[in-house]
Amino acid sequence: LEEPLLFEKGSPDRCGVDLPPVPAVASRLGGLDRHRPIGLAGLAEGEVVRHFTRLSRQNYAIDMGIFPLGSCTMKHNPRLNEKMARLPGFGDIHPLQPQDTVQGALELIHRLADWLCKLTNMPAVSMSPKAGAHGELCGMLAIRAAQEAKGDARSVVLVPESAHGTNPATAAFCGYRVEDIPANAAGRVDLAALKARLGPDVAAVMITNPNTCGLFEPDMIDICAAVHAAGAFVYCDGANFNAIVGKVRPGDLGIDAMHINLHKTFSTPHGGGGPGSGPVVFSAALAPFAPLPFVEHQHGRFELIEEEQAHASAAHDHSFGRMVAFHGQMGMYVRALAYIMSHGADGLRQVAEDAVLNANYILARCKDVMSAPFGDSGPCMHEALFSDDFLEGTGVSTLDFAKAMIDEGFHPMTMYFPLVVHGAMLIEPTETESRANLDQLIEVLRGLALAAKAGDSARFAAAPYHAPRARLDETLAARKPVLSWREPAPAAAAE
Amino acid sequence: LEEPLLFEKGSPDRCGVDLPPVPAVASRLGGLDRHRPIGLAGLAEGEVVRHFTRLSRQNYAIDMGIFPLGSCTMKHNPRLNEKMARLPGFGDIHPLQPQDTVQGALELIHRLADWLCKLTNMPAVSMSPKAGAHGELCGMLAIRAAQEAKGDARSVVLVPESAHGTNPATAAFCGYRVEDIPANAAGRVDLAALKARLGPDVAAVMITNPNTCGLFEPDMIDICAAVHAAGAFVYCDGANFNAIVGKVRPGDLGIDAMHINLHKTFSTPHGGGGPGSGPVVFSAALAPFAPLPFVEHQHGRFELIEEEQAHASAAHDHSFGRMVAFHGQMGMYVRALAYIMSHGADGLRQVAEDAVLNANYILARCKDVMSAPFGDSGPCMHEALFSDDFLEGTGVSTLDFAKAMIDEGFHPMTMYFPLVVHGAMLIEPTETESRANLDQLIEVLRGLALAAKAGDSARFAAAPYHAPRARLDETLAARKPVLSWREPAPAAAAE
Amino acid sequence: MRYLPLTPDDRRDMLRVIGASDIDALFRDVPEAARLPGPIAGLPHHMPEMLVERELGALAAKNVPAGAGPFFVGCGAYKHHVPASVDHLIQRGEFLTSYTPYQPEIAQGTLQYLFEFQTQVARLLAMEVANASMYDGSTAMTEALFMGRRVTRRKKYLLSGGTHPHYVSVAETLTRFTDDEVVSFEPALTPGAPGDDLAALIEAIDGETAAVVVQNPNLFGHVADLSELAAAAHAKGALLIAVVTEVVSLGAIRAPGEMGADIVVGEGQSIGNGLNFGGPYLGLFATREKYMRQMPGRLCGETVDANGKRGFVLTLSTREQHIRREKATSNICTNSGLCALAFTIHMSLLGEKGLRHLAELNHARAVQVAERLAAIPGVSLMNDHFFNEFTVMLPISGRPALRAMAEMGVLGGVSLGRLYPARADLDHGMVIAVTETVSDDDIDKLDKALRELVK
Amino acid sequence: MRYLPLTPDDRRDMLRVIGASDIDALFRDVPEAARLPGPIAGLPHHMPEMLVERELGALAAKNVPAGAGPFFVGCGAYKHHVPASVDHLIQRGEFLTSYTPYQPEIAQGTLQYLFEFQTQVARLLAMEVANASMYDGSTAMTEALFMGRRVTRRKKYLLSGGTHPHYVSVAETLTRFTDDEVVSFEPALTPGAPGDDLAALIEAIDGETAAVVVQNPNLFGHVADLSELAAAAHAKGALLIAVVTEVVSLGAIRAPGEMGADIVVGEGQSIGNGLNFGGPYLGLFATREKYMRQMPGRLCGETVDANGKRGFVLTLSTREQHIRREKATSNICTNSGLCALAFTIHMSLLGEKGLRHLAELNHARAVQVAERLAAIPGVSLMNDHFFNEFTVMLPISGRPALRAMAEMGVLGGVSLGRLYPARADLDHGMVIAVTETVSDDDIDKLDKALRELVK
Repeated sequence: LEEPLLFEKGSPDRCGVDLPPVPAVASRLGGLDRHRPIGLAGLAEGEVVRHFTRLSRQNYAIDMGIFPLGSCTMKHNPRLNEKMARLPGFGDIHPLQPQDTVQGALELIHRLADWLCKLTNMPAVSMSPKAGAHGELCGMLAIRAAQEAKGDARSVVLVPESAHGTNPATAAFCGYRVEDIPANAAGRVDLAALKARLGPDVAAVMITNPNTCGLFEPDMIDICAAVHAAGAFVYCDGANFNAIVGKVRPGDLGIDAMHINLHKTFSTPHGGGGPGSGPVVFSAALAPFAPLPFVEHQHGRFELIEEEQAHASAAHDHSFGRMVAFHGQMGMYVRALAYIMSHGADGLRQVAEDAVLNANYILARCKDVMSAPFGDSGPCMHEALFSDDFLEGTGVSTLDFAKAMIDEGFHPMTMYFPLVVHGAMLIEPTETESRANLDQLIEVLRGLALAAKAGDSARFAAAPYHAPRARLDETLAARKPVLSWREPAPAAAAE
Repeated sequence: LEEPLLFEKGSPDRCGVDLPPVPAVASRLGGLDRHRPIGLAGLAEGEVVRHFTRLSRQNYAIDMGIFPLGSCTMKHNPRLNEKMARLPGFGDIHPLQPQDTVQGALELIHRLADWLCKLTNMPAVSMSPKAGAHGELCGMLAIRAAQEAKGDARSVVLVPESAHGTNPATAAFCGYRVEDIPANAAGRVDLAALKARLGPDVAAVMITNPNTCGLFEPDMIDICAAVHAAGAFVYCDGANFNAIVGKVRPGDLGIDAMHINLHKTFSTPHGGGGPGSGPVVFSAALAPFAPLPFVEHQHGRFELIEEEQAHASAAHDHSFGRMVAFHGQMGMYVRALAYIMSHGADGLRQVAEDAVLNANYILARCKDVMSAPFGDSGPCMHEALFSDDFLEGTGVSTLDFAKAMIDEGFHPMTMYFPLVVHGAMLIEPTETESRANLDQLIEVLRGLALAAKAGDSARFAAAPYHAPRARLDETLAARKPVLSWREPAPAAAAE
Repeated sequence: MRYLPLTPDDRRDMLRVIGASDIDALFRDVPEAARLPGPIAGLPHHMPEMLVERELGALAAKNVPAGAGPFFVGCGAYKHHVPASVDHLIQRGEFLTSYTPYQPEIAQGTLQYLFEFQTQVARLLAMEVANASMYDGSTAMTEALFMGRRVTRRKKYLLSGGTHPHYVSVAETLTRFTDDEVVSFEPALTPGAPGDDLAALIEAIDGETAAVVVQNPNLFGHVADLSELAAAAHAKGALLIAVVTEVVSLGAIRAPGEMGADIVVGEGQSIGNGLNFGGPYLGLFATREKYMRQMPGRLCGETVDANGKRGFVLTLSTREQHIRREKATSNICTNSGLCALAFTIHMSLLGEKGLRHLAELNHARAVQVAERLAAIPGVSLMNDHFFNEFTVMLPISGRPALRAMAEMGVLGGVSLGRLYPARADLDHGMVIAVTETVSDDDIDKLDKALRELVK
Repeated sequence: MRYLPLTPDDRRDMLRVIGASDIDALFRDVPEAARLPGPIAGLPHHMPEMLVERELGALAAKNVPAGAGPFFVGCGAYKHHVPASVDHLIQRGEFLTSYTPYQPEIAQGTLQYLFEFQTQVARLLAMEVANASMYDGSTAMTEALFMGRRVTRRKKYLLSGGTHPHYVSVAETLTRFTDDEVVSFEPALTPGAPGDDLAALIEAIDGETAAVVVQNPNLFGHVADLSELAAAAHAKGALLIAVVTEVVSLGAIRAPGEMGADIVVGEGQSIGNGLNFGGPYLGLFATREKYMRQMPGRLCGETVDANGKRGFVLTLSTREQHIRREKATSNICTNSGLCALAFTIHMSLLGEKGLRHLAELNHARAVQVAERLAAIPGVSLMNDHFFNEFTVMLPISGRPALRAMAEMGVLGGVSLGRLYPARADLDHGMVIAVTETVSDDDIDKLDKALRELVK
């Protein structure tokens, strides 16, 4: 049974809520009453439950199986976190309530901020960015503010090839010109090339570490030193923090700013594409420029500093402003803190170790039949990168390979990213997969690789065969975009 | 991907909980420590979530589609009810707490009891029975207690053919001999036959109304009068109360006791087979014999009367005892009351009307291609009954027909029940199905009926073809029962 | 009304299809005298979700939840911490809103977890087979008596004095009109081992006895070795039925099956299920393989489908009322499916390691509390051996003491006076349960409140 | 640790397969100076679920939830009743734990609801196309400014005085280092119509203006007809960007699209989403079809699969950072998927009829409260026209008044002093929001508390 669209099922006169009667009053709408139909479709409650239950069953999710998307860190989402975020004391408080009525909430933000600072060994953190990319923006704005405060206008940001796509977009958004830094043969930043390019026009380097090839940048300390020596800052993309949390503190490497995806490392659910949360840690040099608001603990009371004028405090007198209407993603903070407390300092270290162990296990067990471009240069971190070399001449593409995984009951890995490698396949198992699950995945990968090499191209050509949909026509969607439902023409409506 | 058994996935050394450390104390177990392995399998939390999520996806449920099981009243289960039952004030209170600390809980039971009495026009209700069949037992025990109190020992209970299977089982359990009363051609109790059988040995008549043919007993008032005149009691099976709630009060018909399935009429979820709840309403004649405990409202305080000795109150001095350890199904009471309050007296009446309307709509639209044995005798109540006459000569059985519905995406109706009709198919749509859903179901029924008549027997022979499992071998299961998992023999375990 | 999808137009059109003039035409079989002309008078009309929530929330707020403060109430229902994932999973619509798995092809989810549940229960109780659950522990015990009759063809039952008095009441009620003979022993106040008098029980077993019933740990918290009792029962051709109301204990103490019990029943609420003011709970029922076909209740069994794939079905239903009607083994028609699911999930999270840890923790906390309270002048600890529950005698009456403690914010236990109102010698007794949820602060508060009362 | 499935044996075996001597061998790329020898000192170790729950529960208990008493706080976030089924459905694992639908064949659930969401939003705002959501209303507004620049190739924006000051701050922050010119108007205290000075705005539009931004209802609760402003903007080649922070209002008042707006952004929290202390929230973004390809954020579009079946995909992603890198339309990478789902579900429950009823109820309650408060001596109502929120001027300073009311258990509104600390003339102002959750008793308590304070 195919589930029709809401608008095909519902009608304007059906309704799944009951509301108290409307008291009779004289309207104060000033004659602006909405007369024309809005065009909303309603359903009784049971129909709504059924509609969305059926829709949900068309999805793949971490609750159903391994979700090995590289760089996305799809790990188990504990239900405790959901329960905690829904406590009325967190879920049902308003951002503009008097501060005395939200002391527990402010304390929670402060406590999470403290954990983030200590896990990274950085002195300050800005909590409000709403997602990783938003955090990047926050970090780059602070860098720009810091340099402008010194009257040191710089125009270029260097971004290695292996960076996330958001990095150059962010730098451009802050008015910088972006220049690429090539990777070396081992998939790392070419330190010499970087040093050569540094100069008075370079404002910052944006670097992802572990990088998007799933490798740690061994020269990170040297890179930071060189960048600082050139008067620039190092922005670190923290999307891959899961590989090193509790093992390495980015502050010890010398970085100046890094966002932390609470929805990756600290397991707040991805929810089909959000909401995320991307707090940014700052070095002492950047801390004064961090955005509003922030929480301070003074005289046994937690205070939300939200107005430059009223509360200018020495530590934040150069704040570059406000990034969001309120105080950020409280719901995500609660979940992340619950996750962090559950693991503790010892458990988080184990997280990184197990994440790295799982990825290396996949790399070790698949590299004989797939091609691991950096497999010889040593262990990977939390994700295993393969190229499509092993598919050469088979007529099977990375895309075909990925779609064939769907027929085996697995979500595909990240495809064609990072760009450093041809036809990349990036697999991040995370620490919450058991060995048995990894073995299942490995069997599938090996089986498909061997099948491709054996010339069984039918298995790949139009895969997936056993999914709710066959391959979808993305070109048609983009050429003639249909972004909302319209009533079919009368003839068609008559069925 | 097939989901293995928990015991095939888990191991004794894995664990999905963390617990505080055990303080060092001297054991007081008296040397009874359990040394041998228990044999439990553990999993990390994420694996547990995935295991049960995958299992759940093998199920059909009301949240996925219409569940037209006759006599089971599978209607929408509002989520508000789930939320209310989980309020700590209801879900986290102990049955033996001091009564002053559970006044709200007692008030809730009292309020629900009041609704049940008023909806049935009966003076008393016993809340504690844990399910419909348990309620029947409660009612029959009260009847027996009442007669024994009068020194009037009677030995026979009359049960019409159209009764639920639990009715004769219950009567037998109370030590009665069961005699059948035949149905007349219109699917109702044969009044003359009943009257003829009444006599001093008859303790009670157990009657289902609306009966299991989905028909109202038009002679109900006369039946009750005749039974009473013979010194016996009328027990009414209330499983089908959904058809008449708010339209007819059973007390107005003259019955003496009736259980109410909160999990049917009042929508507490069936949960794959329970828990249910089956309060029993009583006439004035039976009320003094109702079981303990009960809630009374005195001097602005709610009191739980739980001990015969300590609180013997005039109204309950003949209580026949206690049916369960505590006070019944509080979790179900909360859900049922939420449902009742949401509907109110007007809404419940609409429930019965819509339930009956939906069933008659199915009957009207299918009776030309299926066979409706009582279709000519007038409207049905909340369920439409068909026999397998229309399948004669097609080689398709009721079972085949039902299994073929699964391939169309629908749960089958009740099969081979009631016994009154050959190859019965009993369809209860309930009031929470929309007309569009009914039309879909009707198209499937009509399509299958026509396909069977057209000789398309392949479609039925081994149906279902598109379910998680093909037909299961029930004979094997019963002949060599395997009721729990055992480690495979070592050879097999080596894989 | 939010749950009803038919619109007035739908109703009008459908009546036309049916050929009925109006809705009342469909109710024409109802005798005129019994037809209500409109909604029942004096009852409220339909109410918005928001207001239902407000009203029921106000009722809930009048109760003192276990989680709100120090809590030591047990005697057949226990406050344990249930992981959030348990409740999350049982609320999945595919579990919550499914029916009894009568169509196994589309109910493997329910059937497989029932099979897993049966396996867990059998192993936990150290028996060979278990059923798919019953209403609660008390009804499971009564069903065990009837099964004892089927197995032994005798009809006399001996109920030990340490058996939960409500369970005894239920058994007495349900045998009231049968020819079964239930002999309930009074609880003994034996110092160090309150509750049962096993010697007297053994003495009473005779050739007419179908079964001896004993609870372990018993109502007073005492734990006993049942091996001798089992041997004595077997020597006379009787069965030993053991009752467990706190199944967490089985992570620490020997299971009844290891001590010779023939049928073990239990209340499974402690694992996965909340207190719920007494229900819904979860009756456990397990026995030896040889008695399998005499076992009441639903059973799930392994089989194969037409393609040879493993699958599960409800089985041995030839004993059930929908096939045998008045000859059925019992009249039970539902089980506690969703509670069994919660149990299975929680038990899967615990596993062997977690359950043993949980049990040890419960015991250790209980020992700590027992030692604290025994140090209060005037308070005496009755138990030498116990798991997570024990009995103390106070210098004052227990029932008012508990009410007074409740006013101090401490829910301190269960008074024996409430459970045995006719036994004046138990009036000063109180049963105290201690689980992993008890904090050090809770213990201090209990200690302080009790000292306050007895001083 | 309960979330980590690897056992010590697993780890040992896997290291052997990898050929690593120990786990640290896998971290050999980390410079030695940065390798931590063990868990970070001074931080707590792992904690049982029960204790995490206890600690966070204690923190939560230090806050006063909106549901705990009379509550009138608004200004961009609103307390509405969300049906229980909404939260139930968004917690289904298939929604909650799925990723961005990059593999559409196994993500039709997410994609179809996004398509439904886009349709609902477009219709609600009376626009032709909407995106699949943004972080929140404030970031959506800033993205609208940048889109205005792309459409008009101009870079000057006029922000009306009635626009939420936090939204204005966000726009100012994000244009701080670009060459955009943001002209923020100060709020006007016009009697009867506080907030905007539409005449001044119209006056300021010139040939350099990319867009005029106006919020409706505005921060002060005033509702205005934007048609004239739209016409004036269009006459100069500028766009009208309308902001809606209380989308329930659109069930009662004309949508910005009906009044000529070119881009409408909004905060969608009111439908389906809780207050959450400010986040996560739900940015709405809609525009005319002709500007579709300039729209930021994720878009879901209809297409067909290889078998011709209708299906949905993310589309127009050629504008996005993972393809265009530094030439991307914006750097946004996530949306508010789950919040959008909650919105879609709640809106499906409401439908046309329910949303209109809800809006009328909000308005009627607000009128009742406004009339009650206007009758208090010294309190003056600033608005002639409003939806569910209005401004009053008190004879005393608003911010301490609200703190004092909070101590009386009444969360009475938002002080203008908090939002505009630099504007002494607004110090006595207070914005009061009234939704369907306000009871008669709540109104009495607000009235009483306010009378107490101003007497």
